[in-house]
Amino acid sequence: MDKATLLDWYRQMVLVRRFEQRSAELYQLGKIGGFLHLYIGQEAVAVGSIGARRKQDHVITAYRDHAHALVVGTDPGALMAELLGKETGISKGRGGSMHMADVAHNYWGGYGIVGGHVPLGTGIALAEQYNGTDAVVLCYMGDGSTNIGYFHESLNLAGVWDLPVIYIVENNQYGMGTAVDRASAVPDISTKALAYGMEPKKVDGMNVIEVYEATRDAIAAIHDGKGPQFLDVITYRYEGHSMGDPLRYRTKEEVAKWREDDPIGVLERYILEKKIAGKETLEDIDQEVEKVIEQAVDFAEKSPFPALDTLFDNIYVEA
Amino acid sequence: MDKATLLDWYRQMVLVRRFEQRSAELYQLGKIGGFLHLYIGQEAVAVGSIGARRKQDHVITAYRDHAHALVVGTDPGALMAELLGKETGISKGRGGSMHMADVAHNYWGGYGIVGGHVPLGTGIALAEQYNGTDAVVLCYMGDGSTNIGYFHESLNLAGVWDLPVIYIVENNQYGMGTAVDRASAVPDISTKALAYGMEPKKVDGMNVIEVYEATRDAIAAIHDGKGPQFLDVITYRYEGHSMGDPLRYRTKEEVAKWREDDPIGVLERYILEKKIAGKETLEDIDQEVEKVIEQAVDFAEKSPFPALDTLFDNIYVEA
Amino acid sequence: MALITMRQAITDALREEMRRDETVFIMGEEVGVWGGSYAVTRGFYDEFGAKRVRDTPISEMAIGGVAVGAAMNGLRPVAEFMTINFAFLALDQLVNHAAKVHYMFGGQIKCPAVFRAPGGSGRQLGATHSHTPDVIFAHFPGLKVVSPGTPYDAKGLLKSAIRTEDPVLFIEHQALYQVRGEVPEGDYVVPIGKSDVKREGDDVTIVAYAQGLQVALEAAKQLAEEGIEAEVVDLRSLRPLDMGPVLDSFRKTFRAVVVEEGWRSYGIGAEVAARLQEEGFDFMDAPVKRVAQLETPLPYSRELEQAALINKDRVVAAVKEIV
Amino acid sequence: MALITMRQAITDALREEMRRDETVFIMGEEVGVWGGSYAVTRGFYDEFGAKRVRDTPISEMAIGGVAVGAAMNGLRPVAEFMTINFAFLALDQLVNHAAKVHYMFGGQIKCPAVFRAPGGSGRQLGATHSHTPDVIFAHFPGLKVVSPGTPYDAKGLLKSAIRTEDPVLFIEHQALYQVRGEVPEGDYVVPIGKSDVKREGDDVTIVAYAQGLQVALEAAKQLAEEGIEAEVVDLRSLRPLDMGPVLDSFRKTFRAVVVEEGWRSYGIGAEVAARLQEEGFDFMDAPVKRVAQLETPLPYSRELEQAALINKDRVVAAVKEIV
Ligand SMILES: Cc1ncc(C[n+]2csc(CCOP(=O)(O)OP(=O)(O)O)c2C)c(N)n1
Ligand SMILES: Cc1ncc(C[n+]2csc(CCOP(=O)(O)OP(=O)(O)O)c2C)c(N)n1
Ligand SMILES: [Mg+2]
Ligand SMILES: [Mg+2]
Repeated sequence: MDKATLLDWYRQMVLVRRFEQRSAELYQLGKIGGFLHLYIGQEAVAVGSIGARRKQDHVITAYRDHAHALVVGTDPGALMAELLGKETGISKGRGGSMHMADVAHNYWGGYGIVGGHVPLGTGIALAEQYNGTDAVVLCYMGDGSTNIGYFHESLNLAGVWDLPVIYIVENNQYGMGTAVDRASAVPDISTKALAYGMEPKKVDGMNVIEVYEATRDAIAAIHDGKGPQFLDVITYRYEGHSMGDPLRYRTKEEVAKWREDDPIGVLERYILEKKIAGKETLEDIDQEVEKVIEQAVDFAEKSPFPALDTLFDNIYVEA
Repeated sequence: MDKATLLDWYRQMVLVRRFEQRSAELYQLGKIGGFLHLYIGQEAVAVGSIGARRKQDHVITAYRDHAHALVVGTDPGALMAELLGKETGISKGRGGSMHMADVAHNYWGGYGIVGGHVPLGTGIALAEQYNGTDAVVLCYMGDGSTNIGYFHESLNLAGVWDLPVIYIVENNQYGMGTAVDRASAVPDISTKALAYGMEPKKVDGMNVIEVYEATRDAIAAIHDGKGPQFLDVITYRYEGHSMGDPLRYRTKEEVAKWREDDPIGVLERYILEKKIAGKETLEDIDQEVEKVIEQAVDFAEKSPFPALDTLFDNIYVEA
Repeated sequence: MALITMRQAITDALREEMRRDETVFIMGEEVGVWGGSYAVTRGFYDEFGAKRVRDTPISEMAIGGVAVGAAMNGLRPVAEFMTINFAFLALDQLVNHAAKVHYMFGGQIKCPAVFRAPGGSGRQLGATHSHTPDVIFAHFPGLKVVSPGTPYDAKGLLKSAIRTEDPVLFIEHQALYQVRGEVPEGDYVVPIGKSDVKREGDDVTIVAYAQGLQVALEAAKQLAEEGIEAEVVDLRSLRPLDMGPVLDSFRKTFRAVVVEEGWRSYGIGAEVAARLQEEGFDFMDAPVKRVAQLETPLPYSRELEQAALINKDRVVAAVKEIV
Repeated sequence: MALITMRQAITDALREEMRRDETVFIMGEEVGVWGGSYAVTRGFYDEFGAKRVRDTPISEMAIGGVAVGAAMNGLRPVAEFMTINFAFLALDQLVNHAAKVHYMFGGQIKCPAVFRAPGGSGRQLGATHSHTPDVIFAHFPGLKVVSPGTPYDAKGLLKSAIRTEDPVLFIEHQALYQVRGEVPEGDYVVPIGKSDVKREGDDVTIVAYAQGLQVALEAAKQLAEEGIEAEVVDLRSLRPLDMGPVLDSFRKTFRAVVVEEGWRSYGIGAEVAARLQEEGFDFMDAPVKRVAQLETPLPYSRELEQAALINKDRVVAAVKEIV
């Protein structure tokens, strides 16, 4: 990987982390309502995989969706404004944390119903195949969502129709408080790929470079005619499922152990050890990100709430 | 297998076939309404597998459900009366062909929504486990139904909870007009078992003895602590999906080829070749079945339709 | 104008739209090789090929969701649920995804998908296969729900449904496929969200749609013989619901009966009656009556089933109670 | 009598029933180790163990269907949908299986399953997570649907739900978990299918349930200050729907407002209004008014969301239009 790319990935991961931390603070202050699902710990997954996508490729995910937006290039201000329920939010304050999309960047959102977006991603891929393009869809989901009917029906259909879609399981070990092996009949989620004629691939989700490579290879495999792809990306979320998680289902030691493989730390060590850049460069990036975040918060705070008379806007395109 | 058992299986298979043929005639005469899904060609599946069940074991299936009822021992008259919509029908004329149950014989029906009964069978198994019995559930379904969410969610839950259930796919090559490989991302349906930690087993569904053995072994495996079981039973339906199928999706040659392995013929040859019984014994059985069927039709025809003032019976147990 | 069946009208609308617009395609169970389980798409597979006439596995959640996704990304899917009974499995896609993506993402995403679903009862298909659950889908803002009662409306409404930028549930009635009616040659549309007076009369307003419309028209004929002139208003769209023509009629007749094939409680008629008394209170000479399916899971046995369903006589009787 | 929250009342009902009857068990997402995502089953996993407090994978179709199957075979499952929004995925199990097995098999099979589902809106959860879709479930005969508005009713109705031989959808309201009310010590039941007068008054009848009941009671209080005495009737059960107390009240007040949190079109209020004009026509001095959620997918932004929801002022205003 060239230096610019690695530094950019570093920047993106720090951006995601700081964005999430700031969100948590604003939530505590009551400025953000509803549910808030943080991505902290999983940064390498979005950054590495979206790092491999081409401009024409699509991204869709569940409700843990801020990172993907930030990484595809959505303005952090528009995202923060969304969290604050402002008219300038990326979804005009209508969607909130769980429902962010940025179609201009081929980011289709952010969906609150577990598994509900998996057929959507599959359908987006169908449209690309139909139109004869070479675009693919990165369809992200949690480990817990691999147990729902949506997963099964979508992957099966993608297999039958040979659709250009990569199903990326962000396997963070838990669906809410339920560990993978308490929710899935096969503790190794990659096994499920076999039922759809896909290769069972596991990826170290704490290592951005590995995630990048696996995604790049998956895109190539699609172009090689190997059909839809499946990546079981092993990662971890440091925070609770959403704000207010009683965290009764795991130990502090377990969290601490995963933190040793912190994705930002892993990349930082790699950059420093391989002398790709020095400490100061990284610190400069941290500073730069800090500014971006503060600007985003500032923009969000100063933005107006939606006018009440816009309540009925956009129910239909054609009323 | 002892002689009595083999001859009884022969009798059951002939009973099923004749029952179905008579039903088709009555349908043509307009005496049966709605949908009618015939089991002809698949007889060895119900007969062999239910042949392995103990009294305490349960049976549940989809809408192609006459055979299972006949084989668990339901009175053919009550079944024929159900088809004719009579008050003496096994479901009091309320269910029709697709919705027949005989709880006294642990036969839970007969369900019209593809896959909808798969969690029911799983739940019936849960109750047995909960109560600490050794009973198991034979949960039948079609090949087409393995593509629906119900299948996935049920098998996964059965795996996680280690439930005493055998999922028996009656793989008759088509879901309506859609061949297995046009509907399933893996043409070999047994592969799907892997996604639920079950062993992928294929069974010759035209051979009643093999079906019996596979089911017997599956029950034993459950009792050995090996968890829920999966059988991909390869079979074929000779008739259309239901009455009025335009049959555009397969050739006459294909049907003819499968008919060479006719399950009744296979057993007949076995009995004769192994000299277990002679031609006359089998003909006697045919005659006996003929009488049973005629009595059933007679009973059904002579039975009264439900009184109109019973329309509101059984909506609730406690009104 | 040709006299064609509703099946033909729907087939024609689909074929014409597919010829007109390359982005229109069909997906569903048995829509291709089989030709549609109600023969609506017979011949399509040969004409348009496997790319545009797509047989799916039995997987209603995926059928619903993949159609939504394809629509979001620029296509115009016409997804078929073999019957509306199976659309229960896709409810979440219809009401939580199709109906909401436009609003929830602040207008960024559109979902011009059509979901066709034959519904209705009376063919001895038993309780699981005999629903007219139109009302539950119509409850959700964001979705458009239409259900034609004549071949003319079927063709024109389906064209509108395919062309609109919004998601539409298009409910057909199995018993109406054989009904014939006049349909002009060539292209025309019937707007979504417009009720329509199907018969004029001054004595009573009968509000109906789909199969209920046919029953209402039969009843009106019989009533006319007895000197009662019923005005029959066809809702055609359940969401948006156009009460204009219903109210206009009510202000003239002062009495109304609502006819629907589905169950009475929490049915379509409840809303129409509620609206009539809210918006037409000063014109109410009698309570608005509802004729609907008796409230039981529908039995298989023929006479028992028929006893639960609406028919001309029940409509006539309801009218006579209030005129 | 102790003053306890509705959450506590539900917890108590569950615990008492589980202690009373070994066949009662709980299944659902996060009901065990986590303690219930609304903390209703906190401590249950420790008291009753993994056999009777069963965490499930995220699979609502299986949760629904496995509960039905277990109930058919003799157990009394209390299956929890984490929120009612996810119950859309189990609609087919609820309405096509739970609601029909008894009827469809001629009375051979019973389904004594309870499905608990927290619903409601107002917490900025966004359009996919803010439904009050009670009416769509109440449309299906065979299912019983209840939704309590007070801790007393919650405990008594849940016990009835667990003990009845029929399938019951028990809809809780997230915003009511904190509401306190008097609940007697020890065992009692509230019958399913009985409406209840929660406040007496002669000037107007307010019909409500669940969160709508709380809003109605607040409105009644304010109205009383202005000299208008509202009678508040709590439906409690949506199916069977008991119109008796509503009609009794209406025959006294001659006017009514129906309050519900869900959308107005094809909502609960439509049925109540339709029934009132059908069965109480001679007592109607004014149209029955409906106060309900404005018809939009619910937005996230706080003030916008609140603008769409019912509140005391809207009820007061509706009452004033007709008294
Ligand atoms: C259909 C459905 N069921 C339940 C929920 C509640 N819920 C929200 S997130 C979640 C856990 C999902 O876990 P996983 O898929 O592993 O994603 P993660 O949160 O770990 O990213 C649950 C049960 C939901 N939103 N949708
Ligand atoms: C959920 C659902 N979708 C569609 C149908 C319509 N349908 C009835 S049977 C059938 C084919 C089922 O095929 P398979 O599971 O292989 O069973 P077989 O008929 O071959 O025994 C279909 C699509 C249905 N009944 N339920
Ligand atoms: Mg997870
Ligand atoms: Mg089959």
